[in-house]
Amino acid sequence: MCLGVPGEIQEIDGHEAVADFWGVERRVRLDIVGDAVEEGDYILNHVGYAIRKIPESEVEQTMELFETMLDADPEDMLTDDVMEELEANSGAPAAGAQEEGDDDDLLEELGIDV
Amino acid sequence: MCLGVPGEIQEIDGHEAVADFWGVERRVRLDIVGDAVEEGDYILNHVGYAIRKIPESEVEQTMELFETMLDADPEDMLTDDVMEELEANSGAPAAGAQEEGDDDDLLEELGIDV
Amino acid sequence: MSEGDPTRAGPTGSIPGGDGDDELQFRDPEKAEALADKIAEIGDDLPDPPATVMHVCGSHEQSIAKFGLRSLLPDSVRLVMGPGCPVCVTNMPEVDEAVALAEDGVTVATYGDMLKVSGTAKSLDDARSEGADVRVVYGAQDAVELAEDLDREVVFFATGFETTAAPTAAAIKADPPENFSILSAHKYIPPAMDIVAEMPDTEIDGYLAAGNAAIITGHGIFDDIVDRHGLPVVVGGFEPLDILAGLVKLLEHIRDGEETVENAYPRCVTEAGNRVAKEQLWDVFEAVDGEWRGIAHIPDANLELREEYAAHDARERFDIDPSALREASASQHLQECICGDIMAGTADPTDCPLFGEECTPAEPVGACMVSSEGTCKIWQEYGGRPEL
Amino acid sequence: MSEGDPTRAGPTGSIPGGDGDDELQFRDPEKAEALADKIAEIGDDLPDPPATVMHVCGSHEQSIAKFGLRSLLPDSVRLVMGPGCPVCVTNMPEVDEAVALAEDGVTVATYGDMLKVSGTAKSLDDARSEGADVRVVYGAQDAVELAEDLDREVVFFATGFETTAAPTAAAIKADPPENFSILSAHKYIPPAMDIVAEMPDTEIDGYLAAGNAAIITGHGIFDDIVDRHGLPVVVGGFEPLDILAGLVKLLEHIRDGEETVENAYPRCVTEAGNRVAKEQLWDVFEAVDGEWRGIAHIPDANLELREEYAAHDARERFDIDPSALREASASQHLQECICGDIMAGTADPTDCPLFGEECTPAEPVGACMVSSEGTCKIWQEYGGRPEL
Amino acid sequence: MNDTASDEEERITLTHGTGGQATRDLVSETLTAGFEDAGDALVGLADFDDGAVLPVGDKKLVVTTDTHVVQPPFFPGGDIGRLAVSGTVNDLAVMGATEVRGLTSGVVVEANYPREKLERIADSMAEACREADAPVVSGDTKVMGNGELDGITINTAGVGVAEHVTPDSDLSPQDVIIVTDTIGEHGIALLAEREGIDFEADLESDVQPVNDLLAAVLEVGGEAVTAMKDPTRTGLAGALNEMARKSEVGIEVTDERVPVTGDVTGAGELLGLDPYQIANEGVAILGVEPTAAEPVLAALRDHPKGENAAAIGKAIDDHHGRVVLDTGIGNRYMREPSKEAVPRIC
Amino acid sequence: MNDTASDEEERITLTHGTGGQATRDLVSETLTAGFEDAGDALVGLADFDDGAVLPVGDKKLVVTTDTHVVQPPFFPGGDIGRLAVSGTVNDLAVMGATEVRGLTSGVVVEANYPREKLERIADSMAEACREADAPVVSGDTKVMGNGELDGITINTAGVGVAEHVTPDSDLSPQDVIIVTDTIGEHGIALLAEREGIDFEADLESDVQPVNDLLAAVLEVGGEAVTAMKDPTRTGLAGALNEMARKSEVGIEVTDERVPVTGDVTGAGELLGLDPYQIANEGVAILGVEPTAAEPVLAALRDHPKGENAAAIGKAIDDHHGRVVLDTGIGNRYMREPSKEAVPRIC
Ligand code: SF4
Ligand code: SF4
Ligand SMILES: [Mg+2]
Ligand SMILES: [Mg+2]
Ligand SMILES: [Mg+2]
Ligand SMILES: [Mg+2]
Ligand SMILES: [Mg+2]
Ligand SMILES: [Mg+2]
Ligand SMILES: [Mg+2]
Ligand SMILES: [Mg+2]
Ligand SMILES: [Mg+2]
Ligand SMILES: [Mg+2]
Repeated sequence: MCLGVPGEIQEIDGHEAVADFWGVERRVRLDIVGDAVEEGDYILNHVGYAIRKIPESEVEQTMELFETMLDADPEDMLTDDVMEELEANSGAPAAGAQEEGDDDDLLEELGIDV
Repeated sequence: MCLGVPGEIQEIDGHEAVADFWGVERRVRLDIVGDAVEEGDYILNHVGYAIRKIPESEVEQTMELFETMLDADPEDMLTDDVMEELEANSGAPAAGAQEEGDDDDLLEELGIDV
Repeated sequence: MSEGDPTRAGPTGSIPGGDGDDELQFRDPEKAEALADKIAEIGDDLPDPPATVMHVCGSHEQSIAKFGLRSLLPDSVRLVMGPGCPVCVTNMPEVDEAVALAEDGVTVATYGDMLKVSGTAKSLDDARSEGADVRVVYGAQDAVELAEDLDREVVFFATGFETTAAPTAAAIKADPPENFSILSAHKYIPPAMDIVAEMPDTEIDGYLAAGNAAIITGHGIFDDIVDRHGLPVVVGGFEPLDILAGLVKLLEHIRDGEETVENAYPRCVTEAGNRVAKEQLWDVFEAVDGEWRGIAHIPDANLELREEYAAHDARERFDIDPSALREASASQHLQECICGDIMAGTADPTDCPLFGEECTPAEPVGACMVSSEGTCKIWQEYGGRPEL
Repeated sequence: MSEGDPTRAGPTGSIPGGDGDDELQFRDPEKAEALADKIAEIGDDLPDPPATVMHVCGSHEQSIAKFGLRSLLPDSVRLVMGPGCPVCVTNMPEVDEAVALAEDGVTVATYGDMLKVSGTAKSLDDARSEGADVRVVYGAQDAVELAEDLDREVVFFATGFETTAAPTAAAIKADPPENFSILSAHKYIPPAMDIVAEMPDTEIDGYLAAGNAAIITGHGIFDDIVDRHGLPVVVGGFEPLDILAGLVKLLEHIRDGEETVENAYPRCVTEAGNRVAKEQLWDVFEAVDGEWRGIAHIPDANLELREEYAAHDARERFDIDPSALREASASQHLQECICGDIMAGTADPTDCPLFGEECTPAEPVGACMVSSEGTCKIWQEYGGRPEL
Repeated sequence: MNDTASDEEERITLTHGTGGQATRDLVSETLTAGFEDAGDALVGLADFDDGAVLPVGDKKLVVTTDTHVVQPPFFPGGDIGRLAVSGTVNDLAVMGATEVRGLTSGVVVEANYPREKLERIADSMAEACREADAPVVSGDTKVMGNGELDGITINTAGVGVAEHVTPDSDLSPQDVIIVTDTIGEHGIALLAEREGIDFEADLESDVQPVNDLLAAVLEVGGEAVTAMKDPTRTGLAGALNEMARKSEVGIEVTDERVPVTGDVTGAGELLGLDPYQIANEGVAILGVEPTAAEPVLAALRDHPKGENAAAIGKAIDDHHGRVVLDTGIGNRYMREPSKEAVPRIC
Repeated sequence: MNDTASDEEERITLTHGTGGQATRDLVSETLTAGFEDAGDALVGLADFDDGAVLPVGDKKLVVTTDTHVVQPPFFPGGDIGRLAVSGTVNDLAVMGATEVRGLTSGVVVEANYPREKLERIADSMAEACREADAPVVSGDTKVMGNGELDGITINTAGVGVAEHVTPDSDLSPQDVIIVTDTIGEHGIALLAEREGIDFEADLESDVQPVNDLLAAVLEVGGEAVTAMKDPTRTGLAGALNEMARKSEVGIEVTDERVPVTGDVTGAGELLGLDPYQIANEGVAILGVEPTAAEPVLAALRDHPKGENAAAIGKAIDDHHGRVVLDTGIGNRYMREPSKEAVPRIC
């Protein structure tokens, strides 16, 4: 019930909008979102009300925050290389389960010795 | 719903009595039976009300009525002998099904030729 | 009779619980055969065969069908059922009133037979299916007790002839609770016998009058009918031998041209009837004109609560408005139903094209197929008049 | 993302529907590992280990448990949940009021989590089992629509912290139908943070404040808490990386002795918060003293409808009388429940002898086992703090 | 209340559930119309028998199901648990599968149902299982919300193995018709209990598993037992009519040979009900070749559950598909009831 | 409303019907306590498996039952008819009986139910039967009064023959755990439909019979398929825990390997529901010896119903009776849900 769920505004009709939450659409009320909201904007939904518009710029700011935190410590294992690698990965998320190669690969992935 | 069912009074409590109908007991109201009713009396029950006390004498009268009707015609097959036989039978009613003798008797009774 | 005794001795007609010498067989096969022979013999001498004998009681029809009595009658005797089923003659607007009350949230209690009787748009059973509180009771007293147990209005939809109206009257006079009232569809049978006897197509040679009704009113009441229509009337009981004996008497009178009342049910019926029951009946009810379903508008044949019992008269207590129910028009099938002709003695159920096909006890079209006292239902359940 | 795409890409933390470059992984395993390493490193330098960090939000606990985050923390860091479950702190008399209304024939709509929360004698679920009309809704707007559809009184039993109270306020201000009213059990969390910080047995070194509440009120509101209790407060989001990043910040401040507020959830939280939501919240509600179940009587921590909204205040519209429900005395088991200590940060669910035995989500004893935001329930569902 | 428009939709009625012609019509028009029968079934769905017969290896497997919705669930002489086990055991047994290999039990109970009652029902299922030597091998339990179900329903399905299959369609003229016990007790006891008609008599249901009794019958009668049937919802009249119709014979029954207790006939007279049209559970109807009739009757009467067994008539090569009753006074057809006095009797 | 006195009686609750621990406790304490198991059952009632296994002649007969009470009876992607057939066919199939010998169908319907709906349900049963090559061999129809039942319930029991029995208790360490399809669609679609939460996405139940799919699995995997299970009411989490508990192994699952559609995870996030704890019908969990894992997966993916099949983890000789989930970030136990989000889901 405390859940806040991000979604993308699809359609606006007065105080009500339809938002897409990971492919699932639901009505949200805009009464208290507090900012001007347009189609394509992201909002945070709480119990059927948009309680916050999430500007893209601030999404990037979060990312920077994480980086700052890690960069701040030079001993940290997270180098720019690693960051780049992570970003590259994010384009093909979690599809590993669908793409196994042959038998040995699968068993190896699962840590099974035959 | 038009059914009238004869029963024997078992117990009386004011306007209500318990009557036995062929072994099954049920409450009957005595409001309109019209005669003084005692335990052991027969009544005719209609929708939970005794509508008539059935004096034993009148039961016999019915029997006599039948006899009169038949006696009235000398050509009738019903002789005193037959009447007596019928009355004798009435003590062991319809128990035939329980008392079959051997196989042949049964098949004969059922009209089966083997 | 012990409960475990696996015989049919009790139900084959003896009076229960008595000792040996008053256990009388009113279903004795050999006596029945003798009486049937007697009927056949009288049948040969009838002046204007076939003689049409009308009984006016569902219980008579039950016995006749259940024991196959028609198979014992000669061709010269035609035994028909008149308007003897109180359920069947209950008029649609009366059912509509009960349905309207039930749909308005009142608990409606009635006899089981009434559930499936159609009103203009629906039956009480339909209303129950849709959530109304409709209860089956054994009789008026059970409905009173229901009202005592429940915290809301209970209306007893009271149907039946004078025999059944007398218990309703008794219940009203026994000071029922305030939340108990009556929706009366009670009927009084002698005026209907008058009407049917006078119908142009109906050629009745004699009435086998219903023993139950006569218990209350006495057989003296039939004197007028004899006088007015020049018919013999014999009051008969309900056991097979009672009916056969009644028929012997009635056919003798027909053969002999005697216009008279005879009591062939003396163990229950007297000339004056049951004085107490009669008093309560007429104290509570008065006879008014009314429509009998399928038969006619009959003077003085409906029993209405007298004004002094208005407090227990559902029609006074509630503003019953069945108008919404009346909009539906009768189905095509219902228009083909010949219940009325059957009750007038001019047709048999087998003359109805719907009988056993579109109209069955499970899905009755007319009221005669609904009640266990309806001719069509009885013929259906017991296989009608089989060629055996 | 196409509907049939059988991957977990969407839900593992990216913002939906965007094109490639704003699909950010807030659940990325390797970043998580890096942040965990960072925490371990800070953990080695803490002045007075173990440091107790309290979060006050069920959604935080959900993420922590669901992603097994505690398994990433060093022994020098103790992460506990405070009074962050609005369901858990709903007081029994408040539930009693809702039950009494439901039993009086009012339709009570509420969040699914509220159904099994026991009042003195029974829960709303019990009342529903016994025939009361209790509905689960997704939020206030759905309850309003229910009232529009139904022809009877609908009371929305409104629970939750300020984040949830703001939508309730919006529903009230959007001119709901007359038959709609609110039974408010809304709570306001900052005063509870004050109280818990001052509890003698509670030794909190820093608060991970709930991002959702801060969205509405702004993080400026925590300045007072920092001042009064000499603690750092970091506002954190709910994705695993948000939480880990918030912990990094908070532990750094603890290590460095900085009494300050920091916003580690900048994509949603600002200093001033959501002005419109805040306005509506305080226009409709006022903060009054009240009891939080298991915690304490807390000043200004209950949100009550202001007088001008009396027309939609269930406590004004109805004569709620739960006294009959109060007679039952608390069960033996309920007396053993240590929910209060858990919410005060002085005990873990595993310290409760009933945990997972007599007390399960199916048959909860205390409120912490009822809600999907309750610590005990979360530990039970996700297997608690496993030794893996 | 429905409006007139929706009244025009055809709706299911209680009569559709009474097991007679209305049920058969509904089932054949609606519920099984699009179903294909098992290719190799010896007796299949379309046969409307007490159970199906399927070859499995060299065995004949009998399979049957019944959902029990009896109201009230506790009644004099038994309860829904005993009924649920007996009903399915007996359906198997009358197909010839007197050895029950396994029962399944699907219990649906209303939320808020007292646990103690559920326990009593389960105990009585277990007891009936022991009596029938019939193990429950698979079960399922569901709970519906309060108000969504009136108490409890129990489905039992069963599988058994038959040496000699006894369908309800194999009567030949001259076969003797035997009932194994007095009829009507179950239905009348329920009616009385349900309608609160306080007969003060001990009207008790005689619901019981009779697979042991029928095993004794088959041991003596073997292949000479041509047909067996369970006269449940539609009573003796319904079962006999069905046997006559499917076997393409007539059946002749003598009223006075049919064993009925005094209580049942008494209550029947009082309520205007015909014991032949009243439900049974724990009684079987047999068709037996003439030469085996007497040994089968003797075997029945030697068994405690068969003491009241009686030969009530015979199959005839006339009146095909109908049952002729000799009432002692006149003859009439014995008709299958087209609606049931008490809808929720099993 | 009940008074306080009667409140003290222990009562059945919706939780008793959710298929998890509360159901198991109720069943073992109440419903089967007095029952004797079939002496010769290979898998019996006490095993709480998807079905029982009985020797009949030289064959292994699998028997199972389920009553379907799903609300609403019509939902996106299916209806109670399709569900009732699929549920029992799949219970048989996961025991190894991919060849269905016969189903029974026990329909209970409320008076006044529209006949047209009943027809649609029957049609969809018939269609599912054709799809599964599963004949209904025996049926029963009951009607309860209006208000006595919320619409319709359908019990299906089934019998099938298994060459190789695959109980849920025969996992060994190192066995690969495979799911045959994406999970959670059925439960989420029902929840959305039932609660009237108007997701505008096409959340559709994927309810289907999968005996054909599992026949393909058994053809390739044979005895190397050590266990199969139907992750129905308690979802993937419940089924895996049950397999781990009964097999006395642990199970390790990798979060990102579990196939879940975006819609299901989206709706799950929105409603705060865990897809692992959501009901399925038409998905099976397999335990396969390591060497057979790849061929089995290949066979699955060659079949239209198995395109999304995935190996999600393995059985381990540690954490006996528990399921360990690698979330990618930390590890935690995957717990069986102790109550269900939607009570009447099957
Ligand atoms: S069979 Fe039906 S339609 Fe025909 S007369 Fe009788 S009641 Fe009327
Ligand atoms: S486990 Fe249950 S009883 Fe114990 S503290 Fe948690 S909620 Fe209370
Ligand atoms: Mg059956
Ligand atoms: Mg049966
Ligand atoms: Mg099940
Ligand atoms: Mg048979
Ligand atoms: Mg008997
Ligand atoms: Mg099953
Ligand atoms: Mg299953
Ligand atoms: Mg059946
Ligand atoms: Mg299995
Ligand atoms: Mg899927």
